[in-house]
Amino acid sequence: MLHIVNKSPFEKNSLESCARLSKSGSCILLIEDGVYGALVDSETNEMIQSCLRDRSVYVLGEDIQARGIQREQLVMGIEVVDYAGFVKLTVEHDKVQSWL
Amino acid sequence: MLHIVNKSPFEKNSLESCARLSKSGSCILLIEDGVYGALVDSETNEMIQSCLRDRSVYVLGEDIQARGIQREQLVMGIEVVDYAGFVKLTVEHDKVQSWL
Amino acid sequence: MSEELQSGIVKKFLYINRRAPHGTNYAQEGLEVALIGAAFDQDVAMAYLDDGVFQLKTGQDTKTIGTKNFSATYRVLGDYDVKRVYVERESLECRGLSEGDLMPLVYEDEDNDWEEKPLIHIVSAEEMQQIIDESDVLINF
Amino acid sequence: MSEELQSGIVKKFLYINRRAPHGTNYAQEGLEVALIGAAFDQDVAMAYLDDGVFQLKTGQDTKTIGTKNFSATYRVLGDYDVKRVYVERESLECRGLSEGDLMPLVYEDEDNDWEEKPLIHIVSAEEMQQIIDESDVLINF
Amino acid sequence: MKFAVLVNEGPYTHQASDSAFNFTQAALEQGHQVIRVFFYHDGVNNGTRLTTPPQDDRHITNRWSQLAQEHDLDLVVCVAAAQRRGIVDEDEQKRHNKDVNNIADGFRISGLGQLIEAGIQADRLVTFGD
Amino acid sequence: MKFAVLVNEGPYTHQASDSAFNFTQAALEQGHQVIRVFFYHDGVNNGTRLTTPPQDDRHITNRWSQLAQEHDLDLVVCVAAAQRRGIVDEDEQKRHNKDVNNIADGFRISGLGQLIEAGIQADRLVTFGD
Repeated sequence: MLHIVNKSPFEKNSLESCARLSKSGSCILLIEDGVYGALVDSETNEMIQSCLRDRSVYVLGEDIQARGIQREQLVMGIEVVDYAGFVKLTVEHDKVQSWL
Repeated sequence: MLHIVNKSPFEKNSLESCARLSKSGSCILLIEDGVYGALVDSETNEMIQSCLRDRSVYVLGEDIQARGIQREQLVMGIEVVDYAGFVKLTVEHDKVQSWL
Repeated sequence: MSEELQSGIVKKFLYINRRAPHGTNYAQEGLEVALIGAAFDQDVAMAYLDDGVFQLKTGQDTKTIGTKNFSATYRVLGDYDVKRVYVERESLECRGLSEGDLMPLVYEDEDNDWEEKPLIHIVSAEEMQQIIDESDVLINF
Repeated sequence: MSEELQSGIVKKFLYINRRAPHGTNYAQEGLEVALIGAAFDQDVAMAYLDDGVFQLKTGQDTKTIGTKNFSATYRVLGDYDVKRVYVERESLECRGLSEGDLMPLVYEDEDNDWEEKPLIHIVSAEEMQQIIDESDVLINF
Repeated sequence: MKFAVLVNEGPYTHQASDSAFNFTQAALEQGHQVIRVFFYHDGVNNGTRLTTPPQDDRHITNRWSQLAQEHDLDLVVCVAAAQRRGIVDEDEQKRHNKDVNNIADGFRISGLGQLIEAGIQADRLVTFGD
Repeated sequence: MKFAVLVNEGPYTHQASDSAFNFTQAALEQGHQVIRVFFYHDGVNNGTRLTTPPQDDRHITNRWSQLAQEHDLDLVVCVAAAQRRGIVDEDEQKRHNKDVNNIADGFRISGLGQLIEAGIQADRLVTFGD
């Protein structure tokens, strides 16, 4: 299952809820302001680390570039996909949950 | 100075920012979904307690009634005002900051 | 309804409600979908988590703020073939609420002499994970 | 501008920016107000706190998402009589950012042979409390 | 006392417009002056005459129009925000070559300067939004 | 594969409509079918022909209309949400006795059943919103 998070974890509880309610083995994609959750050295780091333990985490490349975030600033283990990769993730996973 | 918070503290960081950035002696009014921050026995209780230590905290009566919250469910020390009281608070304080 | 729909595809729809009522109208518009969905003979369940649990709070009365009071509509969910309403326990506890703060929703069990049965199931975060994972179509409010 | 405005009321305007850029357009529309406000000869300052600090991040490029790239506009703030830009240190640190991650904004000091001076002041939460408290008109984005 | 009210959200989706209305009404009832209600961001969507909410619900736009008529309120829709969101009066219709307009009674479209002017002239600016 | 896309936010205010557009385009480029784009909540505001964004900015509504024409997309605006927000086509104009309509090319207004139908018929429903 693919989970999408589009809100900053510093502002809203979307990533936190996604982390709590997504199953081990599922996939999480951060888009829009959700990509701020991938920043290394931030206070939400632990949340994303706990996701990475048993889930795969992706971040939308177009959205990190728009926000001036470099790949080096991402938590290790997070992979970058573009919109074509976003579509592929929705194909690979049998359903999609958007944590708005 | 009057600070207004209209977002649930469980969902958004507005009350947290208001608590951090409002001065001792100022006044905080919870309206709309912000009134959930006044609920006793909740995890955000400490945040509102820290506000009550050196600031006055009000909650909009019309908004707690809409949400089925009884006065007994409010943290001790929080006062209830109606819209007329809301207007009076904006008159008594020389400026108004809305933590949207 | 189109022919294809009558051909018998039945999917598990889960309406996930994560927002408080009244501050936004997602709660109200979410109810509208659930009720309309009844006409489609799908397997429909509702999930209430995060601030969504406030939607089920007893005693809501919006006369004072002049907005539409739709909280009575939750009581008819059972009549619209919604047989399962899940509420996450962790979300309740974090907000200082318990099951007693929620409206007592029921449905009439047609397989059991129309006996009234509770519609609300309080579930753990782990059970909610499973409920989400087993659904086919997830619509969020 | 009306006569009353020319009569010389000068208020302290503080534009408080608490939201990330691009996910919503509050940042962009907040800039528009600040620039238009220059015509009114008021005392204008900007505050960046919470996710608002992300607005000043270097290297933003929205070509990829097809939205308007307004981040260059921050550089002209100084030309529009905005002389003080405050950024809360706690908000930066919580997000793993430091001053070096921010665009270097400057203004030309007319009282000092048009010397270029930094526009951004990193302040503590306590200083930000004071800045907010001393302002007359607070507009939030 | 002179108030100005800023509304940043559209009707129905968020409570902001309802709260702003209730506040404005309460201020007027206490004899205060409301020198301007400024609609910004999605708030401009309050100013369309094309809404038809369910009959058992409040009509947010009409309510503003009526209050404006009763109290000679100045309801200003931000032009820049309105252009992005499709709120159009007769002038804007001509300027942008649109076939119709949709502004509601009692609302007018004007610049952001009107917000700043309101901030200068009012004793209190109170903001409602998301 | 058959996709359905749900858009819950209006143009410009939130990135949701941009993301939905980029996603839809990418899905079409990969040869997938997008059986319906459903505009709900404030998302209905994408369907007005009255917007005039600044010339150096994208025109969100026209972009949807063009994509719909090129790929025969079904852009459906939720009627209940549209009534609350003032999005009107010819039928709605007549039914509610409005003097004008404002629906954009390629959009049509229909019921919530169209969303549920899309959920049943599509292999994937992808939601963009606030």
